[in-house]
Amino acid sequence: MNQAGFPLLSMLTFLPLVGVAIILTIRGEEAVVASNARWTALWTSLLTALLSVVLWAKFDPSDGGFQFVETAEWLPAWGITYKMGVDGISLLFVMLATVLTPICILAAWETIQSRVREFMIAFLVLETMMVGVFASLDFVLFYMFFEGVLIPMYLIIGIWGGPRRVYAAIKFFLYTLAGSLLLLLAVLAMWSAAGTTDIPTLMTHAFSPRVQTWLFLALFASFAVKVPMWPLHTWLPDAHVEAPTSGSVILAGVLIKMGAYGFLRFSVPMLPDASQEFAPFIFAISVIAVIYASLVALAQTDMKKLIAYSSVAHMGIVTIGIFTFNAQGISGALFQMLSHGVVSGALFLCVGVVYDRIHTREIARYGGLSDRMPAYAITFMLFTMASIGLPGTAGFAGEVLVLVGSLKISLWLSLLGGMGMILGAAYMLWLYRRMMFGALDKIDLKGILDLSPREIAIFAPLVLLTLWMGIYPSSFTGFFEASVGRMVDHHQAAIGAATKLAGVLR
Amino acid sequence: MTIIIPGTGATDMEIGLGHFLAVSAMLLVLGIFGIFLNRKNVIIILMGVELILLAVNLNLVAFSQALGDLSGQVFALFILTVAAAEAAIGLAIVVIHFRNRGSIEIDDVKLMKG
Amino acid sequence: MITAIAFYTFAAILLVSATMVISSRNPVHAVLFLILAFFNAAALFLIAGAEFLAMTLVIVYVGAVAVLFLFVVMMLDVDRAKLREGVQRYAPLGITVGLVLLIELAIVLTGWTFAPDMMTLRFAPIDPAVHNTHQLGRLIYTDYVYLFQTAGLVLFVAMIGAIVLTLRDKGVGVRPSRHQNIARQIARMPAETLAMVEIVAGAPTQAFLKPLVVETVAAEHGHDDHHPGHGGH
Amino acid sequence: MLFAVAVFAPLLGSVIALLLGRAIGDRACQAVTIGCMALASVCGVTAFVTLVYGGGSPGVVSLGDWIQAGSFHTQWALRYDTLSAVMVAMVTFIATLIHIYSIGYMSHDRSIWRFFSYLSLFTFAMLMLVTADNLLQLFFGWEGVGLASYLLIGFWYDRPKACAAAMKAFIVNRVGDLGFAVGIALVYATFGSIDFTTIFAAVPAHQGDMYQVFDVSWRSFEVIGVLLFIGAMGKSAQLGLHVWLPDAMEGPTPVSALIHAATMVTAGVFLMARMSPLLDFAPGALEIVTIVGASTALFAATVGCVQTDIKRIIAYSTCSQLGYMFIAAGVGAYQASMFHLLTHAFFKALLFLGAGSVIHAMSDEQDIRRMGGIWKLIPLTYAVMWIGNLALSGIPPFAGYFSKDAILEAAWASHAGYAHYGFWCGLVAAFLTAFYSWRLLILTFHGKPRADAHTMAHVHESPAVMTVPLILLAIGAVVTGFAFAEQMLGHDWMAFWGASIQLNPANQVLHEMHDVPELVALAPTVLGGLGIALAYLFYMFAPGIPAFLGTRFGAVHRFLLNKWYFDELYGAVIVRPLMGLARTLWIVADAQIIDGMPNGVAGLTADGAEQIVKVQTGSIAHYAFAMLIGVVFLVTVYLFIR
Repeated sequence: MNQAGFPLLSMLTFLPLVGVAIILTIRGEEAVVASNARWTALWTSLLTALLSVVLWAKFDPSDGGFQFVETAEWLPAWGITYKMGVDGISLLFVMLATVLTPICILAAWETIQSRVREFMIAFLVLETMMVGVFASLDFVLFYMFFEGVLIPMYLIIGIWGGPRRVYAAIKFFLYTLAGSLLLLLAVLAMWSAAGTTDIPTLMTHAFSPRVQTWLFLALFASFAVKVPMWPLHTWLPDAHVEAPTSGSVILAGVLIKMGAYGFLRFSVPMLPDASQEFAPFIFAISVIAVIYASLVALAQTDMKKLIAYSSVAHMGIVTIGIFTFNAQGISGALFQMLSHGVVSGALFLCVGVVYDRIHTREIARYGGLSDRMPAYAITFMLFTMASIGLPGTAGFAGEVLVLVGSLKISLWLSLLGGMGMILGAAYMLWLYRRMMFGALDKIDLKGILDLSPREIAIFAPLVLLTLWMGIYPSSFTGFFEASVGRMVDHHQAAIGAATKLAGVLR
Repeated sequence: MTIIIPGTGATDMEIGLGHFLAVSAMLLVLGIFGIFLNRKNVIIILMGVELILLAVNLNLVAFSQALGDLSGQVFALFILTVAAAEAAIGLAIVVIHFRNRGSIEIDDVKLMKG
Repeated sequence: MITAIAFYTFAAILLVSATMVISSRNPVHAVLFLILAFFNAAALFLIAGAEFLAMTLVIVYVGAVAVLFLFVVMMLDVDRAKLREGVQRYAPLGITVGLVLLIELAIVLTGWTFAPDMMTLRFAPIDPAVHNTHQLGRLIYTDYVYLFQTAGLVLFVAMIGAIVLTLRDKGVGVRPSRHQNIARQIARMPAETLAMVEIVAGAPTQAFLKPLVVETVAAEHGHDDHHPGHGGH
Repeated sequence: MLFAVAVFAPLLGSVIALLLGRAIGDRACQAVTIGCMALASVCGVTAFVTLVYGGGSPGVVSLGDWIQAGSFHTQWALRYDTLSAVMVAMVTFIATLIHIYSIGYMSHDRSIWRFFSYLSLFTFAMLMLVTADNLLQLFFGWEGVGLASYLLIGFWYDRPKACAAAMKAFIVNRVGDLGFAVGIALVYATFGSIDFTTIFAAVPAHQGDMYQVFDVSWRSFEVIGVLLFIGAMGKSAQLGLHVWLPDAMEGPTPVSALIHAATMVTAGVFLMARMSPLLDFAPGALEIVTIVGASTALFAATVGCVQTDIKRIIAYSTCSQLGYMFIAAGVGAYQASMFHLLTHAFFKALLFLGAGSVIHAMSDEQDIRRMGGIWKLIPLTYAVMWIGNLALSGIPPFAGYFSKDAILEAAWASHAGYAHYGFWCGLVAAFLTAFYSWRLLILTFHGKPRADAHTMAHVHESPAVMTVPLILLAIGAVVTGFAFAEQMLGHDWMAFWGASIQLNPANQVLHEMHDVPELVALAPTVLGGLGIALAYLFYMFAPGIPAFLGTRFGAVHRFLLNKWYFDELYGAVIVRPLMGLARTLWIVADAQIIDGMPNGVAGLTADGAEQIVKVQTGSIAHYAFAMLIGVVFLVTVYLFIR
């Protein structure tokens, strides 16, 4: 048994489904159903978050391996088991998912008025899937969760989204699915080569370099879409723009991290030679992503789209960090993902706040808000600065670590990747200026209200988290330090072995 | 009735597996004709389907006897069940179609047109 | 010899009546010929030694299915004049294909052999000592019991399906069929049903009872264009 | 510890004012922030005195872990040595005075709590910067200063120009910051650590390290030096990245004073001094530092001569003085650059606050062409402006004389060839500085009143909360020069600076500068005097000459007036093309090309499906027939092919 003494991860994964079951039994008037569904969803997600805190507290940061491992027979004839477990890399993503979900449910409290019950069900199912993705230690299990995420998210965008929701939802679905098909092929290929889909075993299995190349491309197709990397990114802005606020938050906060997590969990440790071989290619498109997406963000007139493109740029930094294969780069990438999860989620919530009041996302329709909404202005400023990567906020540590890691590869990678620092400041401040500064001369903005208590309750944990991650990031990096160290050592050893082998052959 | 393997000394007048199969083959073809030659009445099509299933049953029973294996009859029994269910549902559909459209002509049943 | 004569006779009648089924213009005739075909098929079953199946065929098909057909055909009152043009444009093509199929089947019939280990592959060998029905029953209720139950389920579903499909809910649209909603009955307040009306002397009589109208609450959030509004009940 | 109190008291004040500002009211906000600042300055000055005179020992105050990843490890820690103690004492002292001054200057503003909170935040960030024990914490303060300046420049956010200036300041600074950040990364790559102590100890061991850029191997130290200097250029507004500084005048005047005197722009110079143990081994980088610094000094002085906005003139003078400091750093006289930083802090704060007093008196008029004739009305302001300008122009015995002279002597004395470029530029700039200082003084205070009668009627001396800081600063502008000159630059500068400045043993510029020819030592003072005389001639006695020159050399005048067209150049070369590119990327590349492909495939599929769907006739007979053909086909396959 694991150190929790009970199947903690499985409970964590499937607890939201219990909430779903409860919500399904609710009957009665529509208003009553909606209210009960909201409360049930909130309590379920809070309970899950609480349980994840237990996980966090019992986790042993000094151990770089998998902890809380649970195994059950599933398809023994094919070497497929039901296996759950977390290491330092996945732990914090599990936390991110469980912490963001209650916040999203709170954010949807008043904005979602139709089919509340179904919305809450979709969200709880989504939580199960997200936690499952990060906690599964079997590739097939992972694949099921990875794909399962699509369904509730597709519904959330497609049913509760904006005017072009159907287009956005289908685009989101098709893009991801197309990549996933190749992922499935890769799973099968790995299974046939290694005879198992157990992730820790696969990590130590040495695939032949030729096979690695093909496997890498297949995995890349799936994860790059999810990240999303340039030029596969266009589904993201559409999905973000059309999704309801909570959907955007969870999409930016957790879903797109799954791609980068996939790189970290599968591509790099399982296919070290191919990763090394493709790293320059990844660097190239990541740098393009950073600069391209930042520039495009600069030209946006829609708030959500702007933040969506900023996500693309930030994820470009993440992919640079992952493929530097050194401790700083990978830690930086991980930290950047966590901080981006919090910060961009918070930024989407900020957009949601004014969208709920004025019902438009056109930046030009705003201006001078800080006059009427000082608390909102301060909150937004904090998250803007965190997005820019100001030291002392969440965004900084990740960015600087990636910068340090990438400098070991090349000065130009570091400089060009760092262009995001400048352009990021430009587009975020430009957004902030157009929304918050200037004279308040739009009539419908004159009576706009500042943050409500519910909104303050939403933002307070995010504000605290943002500052905490900025001032004391060690408390986060400490969790994945051992795992990252192990990963880097493993990678070096694998590369070393491959070059030695090549030397012998030559 | 004994097992008669073609070409192994079956007499002319003895009724063997081959006879049954011939009859069921013809029945099958007749059922098929029923389906697509009659284009006026859906009910006739249903009857054609019944004939086809009957042909299949005949085959199974014949084989069952020829091989001395009862499984064939068991399957025939199940096929009868399914055929009965199919007939019931099919007729129900015909009835409501007629009720809604006032016709059961096959050429009128084209709602599924792409 | 007797068997052969019987076989040929029944087979001939079967095929002829099958031909009549598909060719007769009057659907009633078609159904009657179908019944005839079933009878003859049952006879062939008997010749093949499947007594139980033969009886089932007669009971189920002749007794139930064919009668159902007859019932429907008569009930629907299909315009007979419309059933005339028998031959269609595709008939030649159809007949060609059918004949090809027949020829192919004939080829199959002449050229097949049993697998060499055929006798060992038998699942439930027929015991000549035991009666056919007895043997069949033993098999169905043991090895095939799940399938048998499933078959029952299929029939059950078919029954319900047929009923649901053809059930006519009278007055759809005019007055919804009234199901009891206990929660609503309990939650009903006097204010919803009773109105206090000032009685003015000399004024014309007014309606004292106001009908229970469950009004659709208009959506107050006009911005949600996907908002379907709160349903009635 | 006192030192930690000095650093964190402003943060406390800032947070209280920001979070509770509206609840507790403006008065309480002012009281809290100023109380905290006063406490900080008492602690800061005490810490400085204890260290330098009281025999205190330098050390590091460790506060906790910050970032950790593999071998990359940074801590929150305060470095307590002479360099940081001088800066802390100076910053807290001047910031306190500016806080007090702001009570009077900002008394009519709507959100006083916000202003004071930002001011304290600004100070805190600068204190974090100067007390940093590693480069990353320095970067924290660096960016914090950037944020606070952004907030303060854009304080009047309903003015579009202020917003634009704030954004410009932040983004231009960011360009430099990128260089700085990459420089930090390279320091880590070279030394395996970014702690100052570790780096400085390891400097000799890594002298020969090489780093590949453009397939050419460079000495790592040179690359680091250049990258760090790019950062310093941004923050200290050196030529190329100076464009934000004049625009930053959109902020309230106390902010300008704070930016120019105590916080922000001096950060770059401080960085040079802080990294002197490393930079001193990077002659190539120092050459760039000197050349850029000298060019900036000259450039800003020329532009300052023709500006008409009182604050902008002073702003350009800051730019120019920063150039001096970089010249000093470039020739290896880091002590001189720090000394000039210190004296400059006093007289520049004095000048800005004095200008603020003038603006306050003139009902928010900033154009010196619409001033004049007010010296009798505001005598105290007039007097302190005199002192400030004398100090700025390097007239003995005012503070500026000692520091500026030292810099020019060091430039002359240095062996490096490029140092003479620095010397000559500095000399010309000294002349121009004196000229534009008196141009400002004369146009502002003397001559006939050019403002309208209504304004003139309201001209009045500022209240005591504004004048007392002015007087204190004026005293500072007089005494800091001779009080510290010998200690900081004399032969036993080691006793003062301790281990905080460690030089290449080959660098003896501080000794050699005392042996320069008399003429060199006198030249700046003489030229300063000449500049003053010329200004009197032009603006007091023969006002026709400047107008004549302006029209005669119209092109030159316009060139200077438009600040050498830097803004226009950047607009045309960088900003507009980038915005155009951004729009093109979005509308063409993203929406049409990248999105066009999947949309095209989708369209193709839809069209194809529309054609194929015609196969579905809906006729049962057709389907049945298709099935039959399928059966026949299967049987055929089974019969003949198998």
